[in-house]
Amino acid sequence: MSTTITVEHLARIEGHAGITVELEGKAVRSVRFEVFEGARLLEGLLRGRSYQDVSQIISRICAICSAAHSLTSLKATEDAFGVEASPQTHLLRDLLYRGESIESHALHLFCLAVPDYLNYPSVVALAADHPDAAKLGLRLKKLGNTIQEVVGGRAVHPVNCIVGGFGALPAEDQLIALRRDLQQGMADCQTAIEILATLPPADFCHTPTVFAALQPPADYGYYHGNRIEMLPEGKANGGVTFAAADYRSLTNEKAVPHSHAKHSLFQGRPFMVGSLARVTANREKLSDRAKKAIEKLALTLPSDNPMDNNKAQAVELVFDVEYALATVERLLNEGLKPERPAPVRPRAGTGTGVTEAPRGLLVHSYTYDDAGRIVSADVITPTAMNAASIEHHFRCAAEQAAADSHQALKKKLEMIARAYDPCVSCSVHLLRVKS
Amino acid sequence: MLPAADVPTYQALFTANPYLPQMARIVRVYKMVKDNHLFTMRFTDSELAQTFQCKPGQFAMVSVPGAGEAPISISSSPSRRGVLEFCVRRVGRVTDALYRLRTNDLVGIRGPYGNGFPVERILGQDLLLVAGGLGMAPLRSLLWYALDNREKFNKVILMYGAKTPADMLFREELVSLVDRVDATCLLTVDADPTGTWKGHIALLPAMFDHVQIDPANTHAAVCGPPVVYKFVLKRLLQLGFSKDRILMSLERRMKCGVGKCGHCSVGYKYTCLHGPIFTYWDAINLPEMV
Amino acid sequence: MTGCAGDQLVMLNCEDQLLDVVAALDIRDFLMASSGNDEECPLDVALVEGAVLTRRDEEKLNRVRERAKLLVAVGTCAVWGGVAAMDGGRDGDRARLLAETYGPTGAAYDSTPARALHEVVKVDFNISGCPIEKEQFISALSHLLNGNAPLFPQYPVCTECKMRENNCLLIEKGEVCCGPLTVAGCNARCPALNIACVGCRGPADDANTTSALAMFGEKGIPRDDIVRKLRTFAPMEGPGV
Amino acid sequence: MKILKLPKNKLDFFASVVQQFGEVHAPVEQNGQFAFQPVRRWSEVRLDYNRTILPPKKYFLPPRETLLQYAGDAGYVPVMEGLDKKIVLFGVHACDVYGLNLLDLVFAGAYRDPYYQARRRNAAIIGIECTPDEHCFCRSMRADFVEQGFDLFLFDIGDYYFTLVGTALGDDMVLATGPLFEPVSHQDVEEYKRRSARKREAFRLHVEIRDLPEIFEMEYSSDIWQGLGERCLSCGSCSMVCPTCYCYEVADEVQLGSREGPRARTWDSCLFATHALVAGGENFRKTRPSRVKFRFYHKQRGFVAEYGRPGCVGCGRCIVACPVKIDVVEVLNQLRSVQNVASR
Ligand SMILES: Cc1cc2nc3c(=O)[nH]c(=O)nc-3n(C[C@H](O)[C@H](O)[C@H](O)COP(=O)(O)OP(=O)(O)OC[C@H]3O[C@@H](n4cnc5c(N)ncnc54)[C@H](O)[C@@H]3O)c2cc1C
Ligand code: SF4
Ligand code: SF4
Ligand code: SF4
Repeated sequence: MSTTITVEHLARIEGHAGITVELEGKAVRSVRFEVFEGARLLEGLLRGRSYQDVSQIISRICAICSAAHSLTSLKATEDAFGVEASPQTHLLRDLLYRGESIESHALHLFCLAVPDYLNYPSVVALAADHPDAAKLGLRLKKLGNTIQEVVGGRAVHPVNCIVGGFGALPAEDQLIALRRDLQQGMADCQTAIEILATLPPADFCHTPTVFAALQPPADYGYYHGNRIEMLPEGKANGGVTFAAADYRSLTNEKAVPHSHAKHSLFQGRPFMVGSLARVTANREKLSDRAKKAIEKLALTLPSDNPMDNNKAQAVELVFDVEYALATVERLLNEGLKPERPAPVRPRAGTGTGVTEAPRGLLVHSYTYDDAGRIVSADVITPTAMNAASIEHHFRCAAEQAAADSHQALKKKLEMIARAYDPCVSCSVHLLRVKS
Repeated sequence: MLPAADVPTYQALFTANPYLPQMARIVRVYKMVKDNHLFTMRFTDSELAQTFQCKPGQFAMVSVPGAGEAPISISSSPSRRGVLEFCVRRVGRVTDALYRLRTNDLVGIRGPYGNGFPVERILGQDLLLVAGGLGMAPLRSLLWYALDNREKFNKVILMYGAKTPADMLFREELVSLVDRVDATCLLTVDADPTGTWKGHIALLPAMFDHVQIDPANTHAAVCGPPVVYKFVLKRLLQLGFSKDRILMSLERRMKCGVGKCGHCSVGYKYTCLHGPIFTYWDAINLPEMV
Repeated sequence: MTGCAGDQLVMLNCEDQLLDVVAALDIRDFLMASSGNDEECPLDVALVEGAVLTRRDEEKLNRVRERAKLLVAVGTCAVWGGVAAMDGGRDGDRARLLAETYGPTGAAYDSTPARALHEVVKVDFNISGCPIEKEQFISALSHLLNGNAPLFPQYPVCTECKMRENNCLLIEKGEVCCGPLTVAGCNARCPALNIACVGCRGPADDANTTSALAMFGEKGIPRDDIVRKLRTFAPMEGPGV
Repeated sequence: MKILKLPKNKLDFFASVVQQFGEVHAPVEQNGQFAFQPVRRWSEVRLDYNRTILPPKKYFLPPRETLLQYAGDAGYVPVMEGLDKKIVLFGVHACDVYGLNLLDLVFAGAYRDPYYQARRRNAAIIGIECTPDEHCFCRSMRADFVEQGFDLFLFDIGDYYFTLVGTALGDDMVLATGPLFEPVSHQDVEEYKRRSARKREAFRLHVEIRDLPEIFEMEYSSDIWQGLGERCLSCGSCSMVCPTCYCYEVADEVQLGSREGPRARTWDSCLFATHALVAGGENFRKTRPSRVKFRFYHKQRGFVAEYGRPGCVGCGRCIVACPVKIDVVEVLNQLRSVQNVASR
């Protein structure tokens, strides 16, 4: 007897997506992660636009990762034109990136994921019983937004970041206020870890996983670096690395009819990107506080449980707040140099930028003409890369939970989808198919 | 400027901070015509309620907290103290909010503002009131002022035209005037779908055929939609009215009522300070007036 | 509908007011924030984000319209079409763009040219912005809760820019700043950071596009560039709702 | 009038003394333009500025301010906090002092504006002489010199500032500096006159304002307005930056989930389509040409009728701020069918 389990419209994720699993008795016949977010074709619409407009337009791919899109876009454009942004610019961009990560992780953990563990439909319902936890989550989320406002000029779709630098630098009093908020954030993170450590385990999907993450040249982070590392199944080291410009070898994407998101495979296998991949690949770069959080959350690496992505996000939250505080203190001690954006001389060519968005690897690659207008643009988003992996994990969970009621299975599937923190608006923006 | 000793207390209230409304309670809401209700209001401060004075043709700024403020003519006659009546047409934000209020609810009122009708100039002379449609609202205070001080005026004539009897503001009240011997009250409708109307069925300017008017000795107060001005003014000029004996009440956007916010300026005058009552002579001398 | 979810995110970003918002409202259906949604009940107010880009969007919007007493378009996508409608969405090119992006399967996707909500259903109020401004959102909600219409400035960004005493990028630096044509409400966010306005909030009520095009033309900027720039977030001239 | 002189090299000392009369605000540079700002370091102050982006009206009629607070049945209460803060505006040009003098007229009268008046009472004005640039025509508008509206007014005469003491408060400031100010000599007066004459010659823009109101009436239907209206972007910049534009909007805001909130006023402009819009869509200045005309008409004609002089002080801000280069001097001269007429 065959049955179909569907989650028509997945709640508490960004964008419009659903899940369909077909069971034949206890065997799983098919799993589908369906994206029905309309195709906005932004890459196509970019064609002919001046390099100055690109990051503003492309950030509209997704609000939650808008800073990631902006900065990845700037990296790609600066790569194409050989623009050298100043060290201060890079420092501030790194800080902005942390802000987004803090905001995104706090939002995901407290507003989207945690309610599942405790059987609440939403953070609002959660807030009724656990007001302190909800407020703590909101405070951390706000902290991330404040960083983005101070550096990027706006919490969603930053306006201040341009090719070569910034429109304006943060004012000293803004940084001083931010430092105060970050100090509070340090304490909040500690409490957050304690709360998260008490959550019931989510133990229903185990399978060795391939991870992919950016290799940070120095500190653990998201913005710097241009080499990507693929970890073999079930391993925390010994992977292959390649340059961002060769990003196409990362993926041999195929468009599938049930979804507006294309699926990425590496050497024919699905792979996972995001916090869990990063923490696995770059664990030794984390601070002591973050490492303690790993212990506290009983996160074993490499992990074979996609639900651990939630724990990995919590670890990053701890690290990012600490790192952002150190950055702000440094900026305050050294003082901000009043500098104008680096000069830009457009030239024909292709540039690629890769970063770690909160949800994982993000690649932008543009080809410009000599007037600095877009000839073609490719964007590969983390959720697109994760799509095949999400389905893979759906299948595992369905197989491992064959004895469950449909209702219980449905919830598990939703939790897996949510653990990936999928960003559906992002996923429908993919590179063009190679002809 | 300190308020002089003989200035009524309310005026001191409204001059210390001219933007500060005083609260008033809605005493009655009378649904005269669809989307034209008559609101009777009384200041919660009873001394203020008793001492508040105004001239016919003046207006007040009426506030509905949260919705905002709008200039509304004081429809009641200054000769009747204690309460204020406002005939309000429901057109937008503030008036909508006012229509949601019930008896006993509170509004803010400040005023009175504007020049009002130049009653002193009309004393002892004839008064002709010509209203079309909703134009009756600002003329009503003048009408009752004249009737309540009947001895101070010579002839009092009212001509009022509405589309249908159902559209006539203050209908009962005005119909009861028709029989008065000391005033001429000519009520007319363009059409009477119900067939029960006992007054005239004709266009407003036709009312001029029913009375004798002495232009040299009469002031005409006109208010109504643009068509009314168009035909009535023409008729008055034909009769030989001097342009400064024709009075009209203007409407403009207004935010302060006290000559600061700039919205109500016409040409180089402020509707709130120099108006809302202007003579026809003013009107033709001020660009964009009508 | 289809968008980047930025406006919902802004709503969730009202951290300080979020719990008050929730207390003041009876939220029945908020997919991004909750899984306990009632997708059938009648609604007093529906806040709708995103542009209509699929037949599915259109059906859904029609359903929401039937359910809601008031429908509020939230965000530039909903109000004007947003970036997906850029350059008119290159409607002529759509099939080709789809095929280019998704290969042969692309043709089968449910995909229609981008439309603003008002092109599909009656919209009662607009809260524009890409994304919307927190303050405007909270203010609109507060007014709606009291039965009053939301109150927003109609004038352009320039006005707020001057109120903030910013330097003028258009006059002093000759940049293509969309401030004179774009509706205010962001407190001239970008010019305050020395960044020319890109018009993310959509056109001001009374935008004089003809004169602005001539003005930029005099600065030697090719007309096509300006037109495309002005049409990034919204058609240049559009209906006020 | 008491006239003294202040050694130029003691200006910073003087400024530090003046602090006891209120928070000192003065023009500082901002990316090539100038703005009145609270002074952190005296070295930032640029007394040689041409014009600030916003005139000092921002201190007395701020772009946005809360007038009242309402709360349910308690009704409205005035919000007057902070109005008594003492400030010293240091380095105000004559045209801007004139602009304030005009606003004083508007915000006085039978209905005095208590907010504006309170702020005005608490501000000291130290004026300073300036050098006209290519957009200044204050001389034509008779606003290049003011007799009142300042506490002190400084004229550069080389090593000294020739100082007019305008008020008792100004005198207190002088006294507070001890023996800093010196008496003026005959040579100083001669130097003042020489420089005053030289400044007069420095104006490059001229308009004639006599019979201007009448010309406005005559040219009410001129084609000029059509052309200007087609150009104007209704961006509002000219009104925001004008020292004598004072139109404002008032609106009730509401605090979430309550029936309480502030009633606030915000700058407005007669160039906006909504300025004369009334219920039912009737608009007394529907077209842009009629609105542009109104702005000029109100300043050059309306003010004369109401206050006996034009409502323009010739500061040139609107000329600088207009993206489409609508230039008041050009317009006035065009109306007169002349080019750059001298007004003596
Ligand atoms: C001197 C004077 C006397 C008036 N007397 C009456 C009266 O007796 N009865 C009556 O129903 N109406 C009268 N009006 C018109 C009334 O003020 C407007 O209809 C009312 O302001 C509309 O407010 P609203 O918020 O409901 O409408 P909206 O259209 O939402 O108006 C928004 C804002 O625009 C302004 N506004 C809009 N229309 C007008 C207008 N016609 N006049 C002035 N401001 C306007 C108001 O300040 C209002 O706050 C008078 C107007 C003036 C100037
Ligand atoms: S200045 Fe322009 S681009 Fe920036 S937020 Fe405002 S409307 Fe959007
Ligand atoms: S109209 Fe122009 S020149 Fe005249 S005072 Fe105003 S801003 Fe200055
Ligand atoms: S500054 Fe120029 S374009 Fe803007 S409103 Fe004034 S006249 Fe019109």
